[in-house]
Amino acid sequence: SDAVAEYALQLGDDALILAQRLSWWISRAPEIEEDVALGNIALDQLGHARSFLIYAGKRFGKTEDELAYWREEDEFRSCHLVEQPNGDFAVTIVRQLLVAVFQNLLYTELTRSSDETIAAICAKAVKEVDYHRDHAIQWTLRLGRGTEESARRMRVALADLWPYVGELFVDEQLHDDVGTAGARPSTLRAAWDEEIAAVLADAGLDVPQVPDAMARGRHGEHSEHLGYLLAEMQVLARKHPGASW
Amino acid sequence: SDAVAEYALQLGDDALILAQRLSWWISRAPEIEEDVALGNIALDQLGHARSFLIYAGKRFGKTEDELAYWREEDEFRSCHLVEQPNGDFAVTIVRQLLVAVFQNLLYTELTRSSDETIAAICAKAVKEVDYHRDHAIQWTLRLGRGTEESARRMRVALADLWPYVGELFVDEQLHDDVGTAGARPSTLRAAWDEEIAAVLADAGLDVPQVPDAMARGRHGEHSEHLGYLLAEMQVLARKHPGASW
Amino acid sequence: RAGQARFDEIIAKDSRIEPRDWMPEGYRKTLTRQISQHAHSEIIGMQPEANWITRAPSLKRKAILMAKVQDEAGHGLYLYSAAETLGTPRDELNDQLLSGRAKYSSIFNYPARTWADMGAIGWLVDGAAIANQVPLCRASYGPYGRAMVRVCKEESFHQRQGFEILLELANGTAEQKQMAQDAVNRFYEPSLMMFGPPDGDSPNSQQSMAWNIKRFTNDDLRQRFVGMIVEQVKVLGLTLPDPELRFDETAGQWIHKELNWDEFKAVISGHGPCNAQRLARRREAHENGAWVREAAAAYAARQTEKVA
Amino acid sequence: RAGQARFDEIIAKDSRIEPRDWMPEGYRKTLTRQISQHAHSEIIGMQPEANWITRAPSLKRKAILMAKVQDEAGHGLYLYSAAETLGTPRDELNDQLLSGRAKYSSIFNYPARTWADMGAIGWLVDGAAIANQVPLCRASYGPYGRAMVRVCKEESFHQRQGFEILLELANGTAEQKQMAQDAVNRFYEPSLMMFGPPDGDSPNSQQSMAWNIKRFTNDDLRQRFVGMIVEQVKVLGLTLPDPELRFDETAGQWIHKELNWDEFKAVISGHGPCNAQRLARRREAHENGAWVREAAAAYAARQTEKVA
Repeated sequence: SDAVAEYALQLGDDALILAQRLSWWISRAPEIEEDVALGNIALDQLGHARSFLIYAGKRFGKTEDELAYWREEDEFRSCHLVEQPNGDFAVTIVRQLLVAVFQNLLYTELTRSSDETIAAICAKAVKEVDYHRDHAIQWTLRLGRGTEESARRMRVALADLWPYVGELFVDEQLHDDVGTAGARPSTLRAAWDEEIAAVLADAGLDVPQVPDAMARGRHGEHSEHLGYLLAEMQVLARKHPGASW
Repeated sequence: SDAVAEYALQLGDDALILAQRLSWWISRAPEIEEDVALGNIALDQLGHARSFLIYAGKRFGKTEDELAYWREEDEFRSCHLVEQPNGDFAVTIVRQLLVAVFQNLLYTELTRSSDETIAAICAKAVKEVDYHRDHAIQWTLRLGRGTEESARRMRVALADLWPYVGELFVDEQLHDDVGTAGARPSTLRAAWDEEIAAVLADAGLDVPQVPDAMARGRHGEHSEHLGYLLAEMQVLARKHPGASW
Repeated sequence: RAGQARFDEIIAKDSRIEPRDWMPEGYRKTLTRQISQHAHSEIIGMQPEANWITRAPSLKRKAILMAKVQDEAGHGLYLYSAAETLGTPRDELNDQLLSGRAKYSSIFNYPARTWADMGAIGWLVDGAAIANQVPLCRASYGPYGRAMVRVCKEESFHQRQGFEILLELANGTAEQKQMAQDAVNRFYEPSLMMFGPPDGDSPNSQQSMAWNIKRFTNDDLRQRFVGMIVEQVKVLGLTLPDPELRFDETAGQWIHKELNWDEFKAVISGHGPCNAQRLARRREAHENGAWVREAAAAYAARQTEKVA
Repeated sequence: RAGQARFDEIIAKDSRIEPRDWMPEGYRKTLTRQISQHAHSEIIGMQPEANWITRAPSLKRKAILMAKVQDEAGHGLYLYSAAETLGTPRDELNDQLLSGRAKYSSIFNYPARTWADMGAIGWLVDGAAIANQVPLCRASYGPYGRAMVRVCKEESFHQRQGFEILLELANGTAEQKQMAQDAVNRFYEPSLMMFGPPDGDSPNSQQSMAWNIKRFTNDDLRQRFVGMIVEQVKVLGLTLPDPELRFDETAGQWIHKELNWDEFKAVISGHGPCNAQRLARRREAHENGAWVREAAAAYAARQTEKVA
């Protein structure tokens, strides 16, 4: 249905924007092992994005590339959290932690989706996301319990990104429409809170007490960052309309 | 003549790209006084760019905006030095020092251009560029003789940017073609070297001993940075071909 | 007390208090808060517009926008100076901003999503700011009033430029017109809320009016503003997103839709789309600039030594 | 000395030296330099291609390019490991790179100016690398040879992907084809120079060949490479920018234009378009990552303590 396609688009856009952000690190990571690791994660996310976009595109009569390169900013459905800039390594790790724990819960749930394609994509993706989650947790521990400086940076990163957590768990009309093919985000919040709290406690970090931002990426109302990201991502494809690569 | 128009294009592109770089600082400077100062300098450079591009465009039958927004990367004539990223404040100041001393010498020379328009633009611009030069010198002194950390950053910035100095002084066929309407860059080098050496000496900094980079921006062969800058600068205009603003 | 008597006399004559004059602590505190909030608003307010400088769609618009954002930095500077005359140094005021203790105009916690927002911000946000600020040119505190005179002059220039941006878009392609209307739709209600809560909910207004700081109530100012934009939107050929909007002849005033004060309070208390981003960006600029300010201070100290 | 005799015997049998075996200092030094230069080349070589990851024009190409650049990081890692078996720790090798004492393949000092460069780099640069490296799979030093086996397998994959990018462009729009030809024009000569100076100018080659590190001379390898790309460029429907290029039947070899060895030397000695940029970027990544590595080390030390 259109609702399922819209839903796939959301999932795909989150993964696509995150992949685009993460891919920047390749050749810039703190150690070469991390060029590899972040590259892997970016590649996984890009793979998931492609699966979701191909599926959504079937319904809309568009290819994955038409969706990625020819939509305008307000047609994207990504959440603000994945749009946030990479910042320093701590910001990237915190963003990864918050997103990967969420994706892991969500995709696990979606392996039981009544939509076979969604279920199949998520069955494959969830194993990879589980690694992303593990990667983020390991780094959260290292940085949280590393040096004073690393812990300080983690606290700043947590406070700066936390405002965009709330959006992940907002139930929308779309979740009604998509029914058992999807999952109601609000139902994942408790498990997410619990897991994040445990990781942060292990890392010696506090759950930040900062207000949620009003963020309506699912309605095409994005952070100010997305426009820049899209300008760069789309620039070449748009110079050559109709070309194949 | 076409040569004069090409020459104006070069001058305009340097100013345009520098203005674009500098304008990023507005709202991000180390103190609000510098938001104002760098904003002023950016605005001056943009003003010069517009004058040069309007003049060049007359010959080519193009508006300033067609030249700024609709040329491809290899049609730009900027030098690599102005294309270099802002880096930290030291990099921006060093880039300003190197460029402003150059522009000041060049525009002074060009106030005697046999081309009246070039002479007139430069007569106005040179006063502003003289302020840019002064601003850069003052900061070079402050940072060079400020703290150990500021001196260290200045040394790094000098070494990183110096490779792009050579390109400023390369005589090209165009300088022959443009004759007395222009100035041969090589004739400005001695004065530039002398002035920069004096400023750096005052600032307790050494003239870097690093090799020049092969840089042929005047032939449309740009640094890898320019593509990103143009993608951002041109994105909106290109979404609305033919629109007026 | 002679000081109090003289102060009261100046206020009664609608004349001006100067920095060396005696003034009540409450007056000093109220003004310090108001002027520094205003300064902070100029500084934070640079961000939504700076967001479009590098992407401005014509060189002329880029120049105008750069000049405007730079003016805001200038306004910030003279407002901080005015606030400093009341005894609080700029560093401390800046700390209050960065630590989140000080407020700034809530409107800047909305994103500038499209180029048309440069128009809507100029027309509506600067427009509302001017309506607020013109009476402040006569504020009883001299340095504030004088700063406001300069600010207002530039702001009205900015407002006209914003209007021109929208006018150009509204007369442009269908997409441009749509972009303009969308921006007006998004900024209309927040700009009306810039005047603050309805008079009944604005407990401090009365004291400020007694001190000749505030000259009109929130609702009065809002009325004037609405009256103004109702006329101007016609010239633009756009509409205001308020089906209830009408002039009630009997009451002699504009009736507009119920404003979403819950959202207003939420945004003020940190829940706006960009509160976190705006402060983080300001903190980042401040931290990244720390070594520069230290170097400048060290250099200045050494120069002073040399002279001495 | 027994060690030397045994070493000579292994070399004579064309068998393999392993890390614990005795080896002449010159052999150790030569290999350490060569392997670490190779590792540095993989790491610096990520940059020109990383330059197009975020702008790749299709998601499929983006994925392929990301995987490729990531593979290069992987190659760097196993080559550093191989070099470490010779006794120099990775930190020291990295210092040599960052301080400019160590070299890396000069080709990476050219910019990747357009998307087509992703094709030309894959086809020509990886192609030349493979021609260089395939014989190294039989290098007398075991860890190096084994690392090269893995590297070559992936490189030939990369080369094919580069070829495919060019093929797609060459069969695309006129602009795309032009972009492809331009990239080939720019990378042709530098790729031929990747084999190093002509045999007469390559003093160290002989010793390396005697040690079974090098198997073919620079000119031999260049010949093979030219022979290969001459055929492949026909499939692409592009041309090589070398009007003098022909096969001389009598000499039994390819005649190509005089290569610009002055430029080669200039680029090697730091004058390339991107030398400064490549090193600055690597240094920046290293410095920005310092606090991360420190934190990781502190954490690891504490974990070890706990266990102990």
